Amino acid sequence: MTTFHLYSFAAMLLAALGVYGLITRRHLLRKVMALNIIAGGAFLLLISTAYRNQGAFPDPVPHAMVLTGIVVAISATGFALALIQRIQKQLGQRPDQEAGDENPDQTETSRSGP
Amino acid sequence: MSLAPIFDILLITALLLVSWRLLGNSDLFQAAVLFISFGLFLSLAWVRLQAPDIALAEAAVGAGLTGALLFATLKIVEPKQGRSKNGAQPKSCRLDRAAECPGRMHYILASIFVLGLAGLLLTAVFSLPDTANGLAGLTSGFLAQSGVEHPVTAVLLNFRLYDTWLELGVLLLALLGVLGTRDRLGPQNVTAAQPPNPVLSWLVRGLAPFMLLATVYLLWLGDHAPGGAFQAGVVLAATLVLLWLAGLGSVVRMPRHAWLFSLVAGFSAMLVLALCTTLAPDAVALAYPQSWAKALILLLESVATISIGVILASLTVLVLAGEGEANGAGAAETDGKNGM
Amino acid sequence: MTHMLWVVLLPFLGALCCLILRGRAVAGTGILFSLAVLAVCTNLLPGIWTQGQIRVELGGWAAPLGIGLHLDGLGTFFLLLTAIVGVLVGLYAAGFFAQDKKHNAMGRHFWPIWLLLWGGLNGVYLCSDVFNAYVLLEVTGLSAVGLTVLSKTTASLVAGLRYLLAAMFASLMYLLGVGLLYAACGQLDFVLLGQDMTQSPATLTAFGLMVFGLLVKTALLPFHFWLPPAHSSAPAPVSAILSALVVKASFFLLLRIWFTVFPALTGQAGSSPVLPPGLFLGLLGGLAVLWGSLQAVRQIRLKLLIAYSTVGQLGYLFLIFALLSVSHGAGGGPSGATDWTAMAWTGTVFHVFSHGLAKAALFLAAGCLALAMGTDDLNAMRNIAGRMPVITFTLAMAGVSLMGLPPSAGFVAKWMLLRAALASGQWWWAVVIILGGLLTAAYVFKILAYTFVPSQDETVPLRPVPPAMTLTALALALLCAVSGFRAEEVIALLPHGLDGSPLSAQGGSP
Amino acid sequence: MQTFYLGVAAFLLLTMVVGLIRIFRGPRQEDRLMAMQLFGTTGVAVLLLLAAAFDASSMRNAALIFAVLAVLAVAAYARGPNRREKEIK
Repeated sequence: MTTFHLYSFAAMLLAALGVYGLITRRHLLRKVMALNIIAGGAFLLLISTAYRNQGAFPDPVPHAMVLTGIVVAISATGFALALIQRIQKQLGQRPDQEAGDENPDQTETSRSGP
Repeated sequence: MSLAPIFDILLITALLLVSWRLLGNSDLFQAAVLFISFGLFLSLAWVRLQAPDIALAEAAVGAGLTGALLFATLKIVEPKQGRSKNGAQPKSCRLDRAAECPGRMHYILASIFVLGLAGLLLTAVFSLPDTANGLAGLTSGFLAQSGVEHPVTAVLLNFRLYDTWLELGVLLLALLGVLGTRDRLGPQNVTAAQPPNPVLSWLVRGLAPFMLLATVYLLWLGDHAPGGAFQAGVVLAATLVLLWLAGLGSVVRMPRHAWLFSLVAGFSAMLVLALCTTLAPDAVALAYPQSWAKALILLLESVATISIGVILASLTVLVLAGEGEANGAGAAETDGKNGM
Repeated sequence: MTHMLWVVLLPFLGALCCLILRGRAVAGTGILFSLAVLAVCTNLLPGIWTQGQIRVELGGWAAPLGIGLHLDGLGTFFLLLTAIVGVLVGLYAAGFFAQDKKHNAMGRHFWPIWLLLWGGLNGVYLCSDVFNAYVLLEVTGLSAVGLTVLSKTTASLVAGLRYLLAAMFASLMYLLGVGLLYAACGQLDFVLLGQDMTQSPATLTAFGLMVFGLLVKTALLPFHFWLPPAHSSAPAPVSAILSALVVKASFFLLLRIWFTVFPALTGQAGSSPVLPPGLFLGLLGGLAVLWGSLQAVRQIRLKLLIAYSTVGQLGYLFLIFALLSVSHGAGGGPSGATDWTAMAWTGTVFHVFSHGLAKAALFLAAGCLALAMGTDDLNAMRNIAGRMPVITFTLAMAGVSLMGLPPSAGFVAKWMLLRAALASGQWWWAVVIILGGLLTAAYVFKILAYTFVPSQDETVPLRPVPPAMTLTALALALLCAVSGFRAEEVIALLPHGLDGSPLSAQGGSP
Repeated sequence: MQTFYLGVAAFLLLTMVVGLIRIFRGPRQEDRLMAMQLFGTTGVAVLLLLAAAFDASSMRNAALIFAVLAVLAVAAYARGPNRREKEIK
């Protein structure tokens, strides 16, 4: 059991846990967190496999990929959280309004009014 | 015999424990706190696995921005929860009313699926060869020609520049998406929610110069050591968000044009490089001209740092400010003026 | 000849221009850039025609180290479809977003995001690197969500969030696969990976994860849950883009992953697994055809009906995996195997084309109706045929193509698939195709029936629809029909040289 | 010497794992937040120890970033009572 195995084992467990959370949790905020845990697992897998040739310097390509992945993850998370806020606000404003019976092509819906 | 395995096992236990609890039965505030701790433990893992670049990025994102984003959303989604004495189970989720309450079958199916997935993943991982045969050799072989001395920077800004360009596009898109759901175009005139805390503003006044210094330092570091545009950009973003929280000038006070320009600067710098290299008769697409590589990479990185900083800061400020600012009698008119 | 990178670069440049400009200039710039992109795409055609495929290494670094761009006949075809639909939807959007102040504000955001999306889509068709594909998937995913939520209605926000979560999940599964693949093979380029692909638990799992992620993105049956709400609640031009173009990008990547990266695992290189994975996909595809069409028949809102129709029509695309998985199974297969594999390829690619045009036409027409009547409820559409004949005609033309009736591109596509299914001895797929066609006919006639019913009560006043909107919808439907009338020319236009996959055997002329 | 550094790092990590109990049990939100802050501080120490153990000075920068940015989350939390409470109610 090398360090690589240990960490990639953890990575896969994290990914699986995240998938379970994503499927079974209902709250959207928790779903977003679950997605981030899957991302953490995927990143950990990449980095632990890059660590395999210890001694020599680790493979920089997975490191670059994970850096890219982190940027993507924070962007998507920020976007998702902003959407959650907006939905919460609109549902909170008009609690009797059922989601789904609005027509986007209609023009009269002015959302910004008080 | 080193103590490394003990450290590893402790770290992995912590990671799994945190994520288990985070997804399991904890109230949302606890989940947010656990999520930040998760980022912290992950960055310890990055350091342990000799990935200091990632550790820097994770420290900046996980400890700083994500926490701020989550707490802000939590306040709006569960306004009372953030204050409650003892975190009770959150009541029904209004955000997901369409979904039925998952029954037992749902959990069983999910468990079967996830167990299968985990089994597959673990078999796959344990069948991997013990030594890496990746591109490490090639990268170090061509490092001398790349214009920088740090291999990760070389990959990001030379060998795989196209990916980095697109990644800046992703960042830009996330912000555009958020702006699309708002009534205004930018974070301008978004004011701090309440009179700034004097202690905080005093603290930030002292801290901000150091953080700006850290930004420049990280940017400069990327040339030959872990660091670079992204890490520097996140620190810049955190600085800008802190400045906003303290009621000091930040992205919200930037003139619209300067703000727009800094949003697109990184993406368009790479676009200009692509444009020039495809138009020039004897140039290779997205390749730096000989002997200019070092200077151009530094330039691109500086511009990208500003873009990343401003984009992430605007995103965070918009989420932190919530919808409150656009919610008033004047919003409709401002929409007309500002949105066009 | 222009550089290949231009098909990515130009939309991005346009997006930046649209972002910085204000007012009326935005739409004008957007249309200008759309036309320029169409020109560049057409300009690439001669090169593909003569050379079969073009490859460019970016940054001057050869494949394992750098990222390559790789364009072949298949990619060109998707590029052209995107450009044609893109230009027409752009013209429509110029009218759509000029309606009033609220739409103006939407259009302000529409153009930059749409052009970025277009660049991302074009990037996918040039892509030759598994990680690059991940970044491009994120570009297309985030921009598609950004477009979905533009109208800011609660329904669209909820749908957009659901879409975002599904897209993030899908791309993370794909990324996990990329991680495993890189750990096992040590490189990222499509072609290089394909050349020395071996079967091991790691590569098999990577294959499964990547395919799984792309299936979620393409909304194949059990993973289609995010599609109908997102596609039906977006503004009309966005719905057209999402349904006609965005789902096709992940399907394209799936083709690449399946036939270029993992030929050894999918039975392409002679070795035949016990249960070909292609059969499984075909089965899901067949179920999707039936289930999606059935759901479409049950809908009462026009846009939701069209969105479910997308779920059904996408199912046809997956039949190719089943059709081709058998061909190499029993050593050589039936006589004339290359003949019907070529037919299967042509049918699938033609279906992508015809569905793209027809679905865009349907959504645009639905947008016109919704604008005129203020709702897209089918019950409100009584007697609309007499009052808006052009739109009704557009709906009918596009519907005919979806059903696969003769004078249309859809007919050619389904005919080819049908013949491929019969010639390969897999008649059960023919049954699926015919049943799907019948169900499609059911929902198309349902729409038309509502439009022809005379209304008892007094006629509701209709809002005027800008002619530009009506005409672009009509143009798409006509294009779909004309390409059916002139099928042989279009098939000849199907650029050849599909890098090792059977389309190259098909040659230029039928 | 490496063993010593690693040993101390492992010990600090152990205290963090034990500290998780405070996050799990609470009872107040502020307790959880404090535990998280403690993690931040201990994390900096662990990072510095690891930097010493692996003789990689570049890792100290991560500790620096950590120390500087830890204030952000708390500042976002402590922004006072949210005035949107009245609106949602």
